Amino acid sequence: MFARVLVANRGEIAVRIVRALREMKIRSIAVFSDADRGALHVRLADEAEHIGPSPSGESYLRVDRILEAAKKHRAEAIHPGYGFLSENAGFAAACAEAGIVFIGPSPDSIRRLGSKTAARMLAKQAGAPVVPGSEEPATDIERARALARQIGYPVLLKAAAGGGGKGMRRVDVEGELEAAIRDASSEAERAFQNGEVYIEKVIEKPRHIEIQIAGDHYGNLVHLGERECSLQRRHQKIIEECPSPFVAKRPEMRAAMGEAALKIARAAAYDNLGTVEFLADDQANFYFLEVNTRLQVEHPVTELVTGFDLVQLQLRIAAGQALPFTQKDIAWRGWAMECRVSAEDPENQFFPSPGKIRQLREPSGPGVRLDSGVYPGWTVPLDYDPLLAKLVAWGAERNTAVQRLQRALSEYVISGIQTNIAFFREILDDPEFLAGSLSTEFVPDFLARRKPLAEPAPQLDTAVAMAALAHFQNARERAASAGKADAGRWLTEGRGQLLR
Amino acid sequence: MFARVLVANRGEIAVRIVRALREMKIRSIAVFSDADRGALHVRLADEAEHIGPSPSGESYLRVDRILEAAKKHRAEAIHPGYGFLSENAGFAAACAEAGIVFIGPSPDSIRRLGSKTAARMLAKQAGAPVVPGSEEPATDIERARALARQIGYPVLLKAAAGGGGKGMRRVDVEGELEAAIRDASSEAERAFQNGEVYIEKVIEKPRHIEIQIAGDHYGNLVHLGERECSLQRRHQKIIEECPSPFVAKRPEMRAAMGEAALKIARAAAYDNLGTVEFLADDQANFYFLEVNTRLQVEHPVTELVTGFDLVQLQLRIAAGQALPFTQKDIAWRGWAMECRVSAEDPENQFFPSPGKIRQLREPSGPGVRLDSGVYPGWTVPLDYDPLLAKLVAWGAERNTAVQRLQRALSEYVISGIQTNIAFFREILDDPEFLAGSLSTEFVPDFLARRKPLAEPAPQLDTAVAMAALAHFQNARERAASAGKADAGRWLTEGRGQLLR
Amino acid sequence: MKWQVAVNGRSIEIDSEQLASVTQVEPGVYSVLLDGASYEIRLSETSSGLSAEVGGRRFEVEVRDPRDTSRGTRTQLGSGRQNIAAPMPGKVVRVLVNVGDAVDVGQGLVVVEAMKMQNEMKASRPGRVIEVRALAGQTVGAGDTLVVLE
Amino acid sequence: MKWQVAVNGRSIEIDSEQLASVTQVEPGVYSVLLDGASYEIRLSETSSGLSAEVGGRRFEVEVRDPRDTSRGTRTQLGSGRQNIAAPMPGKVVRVLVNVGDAVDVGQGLVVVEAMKMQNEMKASRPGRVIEVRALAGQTVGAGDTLVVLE
Repeated sequence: MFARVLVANRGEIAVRIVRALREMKIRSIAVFSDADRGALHVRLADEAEHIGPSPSGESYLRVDRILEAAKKHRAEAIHPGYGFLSENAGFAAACAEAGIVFIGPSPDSIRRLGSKTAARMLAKQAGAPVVPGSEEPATDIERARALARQIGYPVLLKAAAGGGGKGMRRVDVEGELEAAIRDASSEAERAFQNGEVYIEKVIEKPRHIEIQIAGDHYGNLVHLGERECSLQRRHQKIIEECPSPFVAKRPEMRAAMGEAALKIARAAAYDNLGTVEFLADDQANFYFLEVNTRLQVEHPVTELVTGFDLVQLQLRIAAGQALPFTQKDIAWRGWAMECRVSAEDPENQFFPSPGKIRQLREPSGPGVRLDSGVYPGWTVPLDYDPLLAKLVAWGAERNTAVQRLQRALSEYVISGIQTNIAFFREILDDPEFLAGSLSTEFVPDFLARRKPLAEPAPQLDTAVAMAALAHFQNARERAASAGKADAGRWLTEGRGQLLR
Repeated sequence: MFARVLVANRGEIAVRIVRALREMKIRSIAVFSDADRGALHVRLADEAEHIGPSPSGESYLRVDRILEAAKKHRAEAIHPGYGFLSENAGFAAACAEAGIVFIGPSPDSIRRLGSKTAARMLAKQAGAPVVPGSEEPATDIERARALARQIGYPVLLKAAAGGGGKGMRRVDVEGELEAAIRDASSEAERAFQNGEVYIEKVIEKPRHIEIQIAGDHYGNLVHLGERECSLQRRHQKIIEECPSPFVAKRPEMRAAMGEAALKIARAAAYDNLGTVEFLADDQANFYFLEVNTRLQVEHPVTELVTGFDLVQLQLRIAAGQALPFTQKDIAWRGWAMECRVSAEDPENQFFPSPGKIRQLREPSGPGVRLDSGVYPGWTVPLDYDPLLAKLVAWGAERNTAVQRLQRALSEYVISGIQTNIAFFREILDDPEFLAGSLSTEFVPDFLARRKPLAEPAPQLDTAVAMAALAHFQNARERAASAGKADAGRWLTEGRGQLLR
Repeated sequence: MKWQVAVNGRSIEIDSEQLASVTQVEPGVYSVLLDGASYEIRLSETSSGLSAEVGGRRFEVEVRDPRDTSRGTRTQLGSGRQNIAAPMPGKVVRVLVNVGDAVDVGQGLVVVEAMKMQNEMKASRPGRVIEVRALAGQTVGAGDTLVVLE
Repeated sequence: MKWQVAVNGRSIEIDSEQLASVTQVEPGVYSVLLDGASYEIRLSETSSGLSAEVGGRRFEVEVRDPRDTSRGTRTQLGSGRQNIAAPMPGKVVRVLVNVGDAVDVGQGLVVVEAMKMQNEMKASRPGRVIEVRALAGQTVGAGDTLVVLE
């Protein structure tokens, strides 16, 4: 096993990896930008190296600086986390050239699965179901028209190089096709410097269900079951769970999706961890979407249900160990659900809300896991994505997991910045959500039908008024420091004055 | 199910129960003494009632005040937690008379198992193995001598009404017996107002292994496996785990101990949760010790391994629901281990260390559960026992659980008072502990062979000196507020000044 | 003595003889026991006064001192003009309106980028643009006025 | 400029030109990056000076100001007498020695009860009791002297 590993990431995932390294008695090396000098991952790591100014293009995306830090700190391997350089085949290759192990699949596997069109073709050839659509970019309008007619409207245009919804257009009738291709292509060009778009059938109200896979250097490949990640806002997942409430009722679906995922992995000579994403319709048909060739944000829900530590597993695989289990050893127990707690304001169009965290109370107790990257007094930088922490709950049944998540959310306080904590409490209380009726349309639908909170009970108003008055008196006393205010006996601070 | 439940306890266990109630959407009612007005369980509960001054005899042990609070708050049931009134048959009976459900076994079961000699007799009659010894108090010295000779020295004298090691004496030779009975009896008289002592065979270097049982109102009784609690200091458990490293290698032992525990439970017409404690010798013989007729402090390790929520289970049983599983549905997965984090100073004879918590950083992340009853700024009162929190880790194997516990302990900071956090890190690093070679003599042996920590590396001294100098400069700047100190460029606060 | 406290605009009268228990448990965090119920209330000073948070709900609070007769009810911000301010620090990516434009509810005014997201600031009521302070490429702080509507 | 800092009695010289990064991340909590390693150091003022905690280890620290020449090295506490002080607030249950008694290492002096535990204060070196301030039944605070040995 490695003795020294560099973590080429920041935030909660860097903390997660540093924790795994500590548990394995491997020395952890953090890297940080200007904004992250005091970040939690730097505080918790054994070693730390500055790699540049705050913008990620000048720090966390700088292959040269990261390799330099790795050499200086004599790192034997680099864990890229997710995002940043994690799916960058060039980075993986540069690590290999520098004699450092990249903790992830080979540059070749990353390349073969990195382009959506290439991955789609590979999946189709491997015998995995794909969404009906074009294999090549839709450049010729006549051929695009013929194909769209053959697939049947509505169709979806997607950027070949893309992600995050950029370069995506839904087309309902043929008359809109040409203009939509033009728009989507120019948007994709701007976003990814690659204007290629392709055509796919629209799956109405699909579920997003993905399969976690793991493979070693010796050709052993297994799947660790599915996660349902249908709850998305602007193509960003916000709640994930394992198992999927849809698949849980259809055990044959897990086996079929698992087999499809493994076909793709085999075809790409895949090793280490990866995730094969699918869309599923309400008839339990599923279609290959894409492969994420790295650790997934939502990996904790799989960990809680299978009992494996996926980050430790990544390290073992990268160090050349064989998978310590076979497919038949994998068992799923209970239910896990995750909320991505972010610095954003649900009451104000989900605007990002960077800034200083004034107070922090983190939940714990039975069935609750918190993977956090922040601390009280930490200033959440505006340079990176707004994810603060992942709150995960496990329960023997889905309902127990939801109730524990609700309980944990009720204890979770982050003040000084806005977060989506209260918004999650609303979703987790929604009857459709509780019934497991999910789709990627769920969040937009929910936002459209969301009702304002009921007026608070008058007694709550009174309690707030009393606290405010006490606070006011305290402030005045501090300010005046002379002459005690006669705020009445209930305002006395301290103990034992409850008299009713 | 109940709509309103009162929690007749304080500290981490009251918080634990309030959390379960919130998850079950039951309104929680806390009670508190003067010292606990601002305690975490009061802050987290839905309702709260003051029940008296700080000494527990005037508050948490006052049956009348607690029942008054229950009536005022229209509680349908009372959860007693552990300690205080939890094993008080009179309290259980008083609840019944007041028309309030006591969450625990019947007053009759508590009575039958409450006296150690009575429980021992019941166990023997039920066919469970007991430590060879006297059934009646050793009052007649001649009969005591004969019995001790028959059992074989060394023997142990124990208080019939006791616990916590009071009234306990080891006798190695017959010549010491009479004086030892006199001393033990007077100590027991002082401590428990009952001077009765009995004689038992000494089990050398025994393991403390206990069986968790659960029964409903319909005669269904199951066991949830064992916990090993051999790590004790002054008869107080400090580290517990499930499974026992000894039993894990002997599956037949779990079945046999489980069956013995259920025999005793059946004989006592037991319902709700309970724990049957045994001593085991290195030949895998086990002997009944006593029954705890309540929730055990260390219940989380069983929860993590079996997947059940034992507090929720207690509530369901008390509300008249049948056990939702049978013996064959119970499965044990992985390994869980708990440290009892207490306000005491291991560097100073484990003296209690009440006082104000200045800083608190609580660990979380993969495999870690923290059941805590404190918060930053909370003043740990000197009136109650020093338990602050229970830190529990789960792993697929014992080694993983230990490593996660070590990692979590390394993140855990409680400043302002002394705690045993660093002491646990030493124990968890001990080769004998890691080998699972445990006994109730482990902690005293460890303390005897404990070595002072190695001198810190010179670089750590330098880092401490640099931090202290920065702190000194900050303090001086704040004080002087004029004239910047020339502490050199590395002292500049903030970001980006790392230049080496 | 009687105090008036406005909670989200609702006026609450607190009698200083009223029985309850209020304890500051952490800086700015109050435990209130009232009629048997336990509340935990977090207070913080904001630019516009005092803000309270209970169980994820936010309340704007104003305490009126009964002895300070000079201080009347806080006047509302003028309803004729509306300043569109940046809700967070970021970079102005695009300005979508010009001075003199008539805007409708929901119409985009300025696009600000922060935390890897582009966020469109929208008009919350119809009006006319009387001032544009935002410049594409410019870095803005939270609360900086970007556009003024009338 | 060169500073002298005593860490657990070891004298460390810190050159203000030395390269490292020291940042206060929380009140009293410093992140120090030195020679590539990351340390988190918690400082608190105690009655006897400054105390540091790193990874569960405690250090007593003293900073000597190079410009303050009047302040010499802190003198050690006299080694002839030893005050046995209560380590925590509690109640004296029993006093086990009298003035004039000779005591051995490990001999019990006073029993103090706190947090449901009776704790025996023991002599850490041999000596003679020259003063007994503790009274059975008395409540004592942390740091109160109970017995003086010579």
